[in-house]
Amino acid sequence: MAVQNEKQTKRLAVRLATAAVVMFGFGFALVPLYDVLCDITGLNGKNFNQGPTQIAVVDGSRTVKVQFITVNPANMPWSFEPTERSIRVSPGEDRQTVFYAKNPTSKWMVAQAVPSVTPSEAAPYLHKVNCFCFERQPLEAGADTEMPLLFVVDPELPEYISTITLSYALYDLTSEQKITQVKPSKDKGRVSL
Amino acid sequence: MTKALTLALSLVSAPAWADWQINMNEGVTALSREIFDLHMLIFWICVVIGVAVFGVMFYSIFKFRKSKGAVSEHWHENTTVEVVWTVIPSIILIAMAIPATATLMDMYDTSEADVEIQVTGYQWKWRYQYLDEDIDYFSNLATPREEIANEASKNPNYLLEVDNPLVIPANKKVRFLITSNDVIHSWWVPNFAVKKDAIPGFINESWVKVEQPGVYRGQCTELCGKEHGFMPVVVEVKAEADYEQWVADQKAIKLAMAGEASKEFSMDELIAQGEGVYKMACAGCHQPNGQGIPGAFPAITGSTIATGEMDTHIDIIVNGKSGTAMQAFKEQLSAVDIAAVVTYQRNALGNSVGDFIQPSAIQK
Amino acid sequence: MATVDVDLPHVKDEDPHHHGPAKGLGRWLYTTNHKDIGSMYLIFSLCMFMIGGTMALIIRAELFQPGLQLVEPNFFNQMTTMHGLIMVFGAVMPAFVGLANWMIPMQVGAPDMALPRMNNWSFWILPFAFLILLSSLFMPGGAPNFGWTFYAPLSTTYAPESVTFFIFGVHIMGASSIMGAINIIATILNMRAPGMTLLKMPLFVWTWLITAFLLIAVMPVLAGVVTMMLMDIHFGTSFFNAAGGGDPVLFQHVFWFFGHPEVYIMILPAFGIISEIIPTFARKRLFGYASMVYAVASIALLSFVVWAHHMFTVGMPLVGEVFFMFATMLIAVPTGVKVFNWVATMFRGSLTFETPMLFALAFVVLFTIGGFSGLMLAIAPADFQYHDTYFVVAHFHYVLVPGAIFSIMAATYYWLPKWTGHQLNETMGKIHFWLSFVGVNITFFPMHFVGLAGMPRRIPDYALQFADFNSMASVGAFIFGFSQLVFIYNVIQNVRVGEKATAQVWEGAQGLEWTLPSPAPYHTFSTPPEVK
Amino acid sequence: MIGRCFKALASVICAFIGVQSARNWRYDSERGSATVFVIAGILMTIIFLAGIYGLVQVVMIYVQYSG
Repeated sequence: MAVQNEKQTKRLAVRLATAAVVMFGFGFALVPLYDVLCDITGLNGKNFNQGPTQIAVVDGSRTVKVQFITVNPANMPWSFEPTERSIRVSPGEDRQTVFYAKNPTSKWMVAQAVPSVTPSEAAPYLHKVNCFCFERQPLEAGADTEMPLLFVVDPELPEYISTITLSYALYDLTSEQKITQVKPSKDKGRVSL
Repeated sequence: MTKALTLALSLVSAPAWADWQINMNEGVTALSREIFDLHMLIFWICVVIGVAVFGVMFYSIFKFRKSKGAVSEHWHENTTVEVVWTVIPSIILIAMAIPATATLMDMYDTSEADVEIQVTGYQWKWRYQYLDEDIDYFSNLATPREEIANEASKNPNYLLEVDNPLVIPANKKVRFLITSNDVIHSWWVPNFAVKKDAIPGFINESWVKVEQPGVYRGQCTELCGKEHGFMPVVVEVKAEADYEQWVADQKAIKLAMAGEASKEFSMDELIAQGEGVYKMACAGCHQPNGQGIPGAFPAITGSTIATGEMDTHIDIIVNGKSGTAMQAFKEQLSAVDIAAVVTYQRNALGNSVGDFIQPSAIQK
Repeated sequence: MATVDVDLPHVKDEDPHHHGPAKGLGRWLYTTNHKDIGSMYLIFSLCMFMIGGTMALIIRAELFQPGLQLVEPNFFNQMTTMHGLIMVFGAVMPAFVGLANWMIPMQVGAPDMALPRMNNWSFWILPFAFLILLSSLFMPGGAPNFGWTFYAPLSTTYAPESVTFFIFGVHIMGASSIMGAINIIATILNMRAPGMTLLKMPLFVWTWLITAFLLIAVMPVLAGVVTMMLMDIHFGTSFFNAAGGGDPVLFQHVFWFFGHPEVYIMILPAFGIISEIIPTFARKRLFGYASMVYAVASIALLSFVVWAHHMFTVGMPLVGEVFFMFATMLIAVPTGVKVFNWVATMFRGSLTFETPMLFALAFVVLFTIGGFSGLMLAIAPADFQYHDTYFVVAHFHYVLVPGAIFSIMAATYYWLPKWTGHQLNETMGKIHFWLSFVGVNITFFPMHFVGLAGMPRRIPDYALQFADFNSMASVGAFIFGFSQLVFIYNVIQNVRVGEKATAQVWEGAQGLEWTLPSPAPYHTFSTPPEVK
Repeated sequence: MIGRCFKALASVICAFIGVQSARNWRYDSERGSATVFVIAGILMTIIFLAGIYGLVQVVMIYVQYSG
């Protein structure tokens, strides 16, 4: 094989190998890319708009039914229900509701609530001003508590959406908790990777 | 070769369950009929294109054979022909996409539902919670294990029958909120053309409006583990009045159950009822004989929990054990069932501890 | 395929003092010869095809009658998972790489692959990758049982311990494919004989060049997704675990971003093979050679934008669902239209029907049926009734078994005389073809019916109304399975003693490889041929 | 230079349809350097995606109002 060919082949091989490594990185870059996509389209009912909002105007012309449902995944023994099944809200108005949770077991536990909204097109318009799903919620053995949720529905919510369902899945993180730290982490509702 | 073929065909036609449905279910809702029409439309388009393509192909196979003296020509390019046979299918497909989009938009319109039901997928059963009423129950496979193990003949609804079917009113828009407790499942009723994945930690929605009362059967359609093929979906559509009656009955049953929990039971009654509960809820993993599967599911016979402290025995059944396949049966079994199955496990399957527990002593 | 009139100085044999292959096991272990490595890939692929096929027969035997007769559900899930993995990564892809190793150097006039030592290494890690994967069958908790698409959380939090072996196996397979792809691109772009311009390259070389770029772009993403799984299972991250802020649907998006280009990786080389065989036996040049190359390039590029049609029922927003439906339907056109090119090649040709041509014709007919069911699946609302049923199983088996597998069989019957210098037995070839053709259709056509009737995928037992077509499919599976033994016997018997093959072998064959004597000497084109 | 880029774009569009004449192809393979075609390919893909997104919006609005 002519020498000139060999050098050319080496250069091409190295370039292709780096392309493979770049694509491996791209595979991992899909994770944050996916979150950005979710934030814009509300894909899978995830929403990240948390914290105080400056929505002042209240659109009194229509009301939206906001429904609350709860799920206890994977052997989560706590009893966990919304105190109000559903409430009618006019967009732009700050509303508060409360979720009841009880730890019936005989040991200290900590849990993390994971929110999800349907229809997914409504997810970007549901602003959670303050939510118990922002932090992990510890409960002593046999104790129970009332967990607040303060939210506002954005007036720009599309007309055809008349019902928004907000579901919470309460996950048991007791086993992981001992590894990291006892005090609940102050992150924004997401356990960072 | 022909001998093998005749043998194969005779084997095939032997069993008497000849049911040769070859096409999609047209279904009982406006949407499922729309989907069926789309299916047949794209099917006929494909058949027409297929007949054209294979026609030319078989024609050239028979006409231009070397053995019949055909001599090949030398043209090998004609872009205009190629453009034509590319643009025509594209136009057909675009035309096809418009009605498809319309149907899809109808399928996504879940506004103004009359009844709202939360469907939660569990590893290997479905849970139905009626959001407006206080009705919440599990729907387990009701086909007896003997039929599955070929020890008994199979009934017509083999593997498509459950103990508590989902009951919905006819001519009413029913909205389903679909999620999962553990792994991804998928809730499908072919006659409704409703199929939605149940994803843990997230909520999906779908809806149906059935005109014709009746019983409609479906299955879980996303691989979810060992018993994926054994968690069917059965929906009973009742006329408006019957549905109201059913809701009232459910409420009455709930009251009676609460009352029953305070009743006193004899040990034999508990063991008898416990055996039924064990077969339905525990035998799947701990096996009917209580030996379990080494390395996967612990045995009940001689188990330190089942023969040890009564409270720990109750606690593991009520609250399950997180991180393992042992589920929390608190919401799945009534207090009476739990007391019965605890007594059964302690005094049968090779254990004979001799003590038993009353339903009233079980706090959920 | 561009006509190639070659002015080859009549060199009796390669320079006589040249050393032939080493003797004994060392020849195969240390070989850097593209012919030996090609043969090893093909033999490895045949073994994997047999192992994967046996698993398929276990699945079909269980599904012969309603009720659990043979295996318990957990083992059944292991069989479906391993059948998928072994057939995709162990039988189809190595077979195509083996054909590429054998034919590309000879078709472009190169003495060997560009990076011979890497070529050896990329083969020899494959058997170990599959040893790792198959050994998980004997581990506590059993082999992976979460389907070849290994969706989270079934494959992460609820998986048997052997999932880690599955992850390392996939890593190694991915590395082997990437190295193979680098090698093929370097060979095609840098080592063509003078005069062999891109214009004159055979279509098998073109489709493999484009497939290699697809492999380099997509296999690392698969490695990424499996690494994320590894971190979720062992290092406490939460990529796909909703509890820690992850999302199981993220897994499906990243997997199918790899998955859809992967199914094109498995069919583009088959397009190349069929575009070599049909012109030979129709004695007419391929119709629209340039369109074929451009279409294959655009299919590869557009295969990156349609992945979510595998996820129509996962609960995507409406806009996303309609977008992916439109994109899928549009890119189905350049793929489907290529079938017209093959039919136009046959039109007014002069056809003969030796075994390779029979397999190629069966490919065109049956692959098109698979393509049509694919078009039906693209209609999103209808997909709510098809998704994850046996209709989908019928679709991808029609494009993979009469698609990829038949094209590999056709390529073997077509090029084996050039490799071994001996013709395969023609009647045995025809028996193998007709048995396989009948077996494939009896097995997979009824699956369309039970799928439409409502039978879900990956279930070890089914309701009574699906019984008859399932027993028919199981009978067909055993016919198809055992007819492959005819093929193996034909190859073993005729590799050394078959009828002597001439250099030209097939009357209508064109291309550099047919200018070489049969069997092709150990080192070919040491001095590059002059291609006009 | 502009002519060459335009020619590259034109042949990429032909590629998307899957049709190309040998004459243009010979022209492309002699003059066009690979990178021009890769860029043209990616550019065309983005335009293709935007085109479909536009088509989706149009069809959805049309369907919504036609009832």
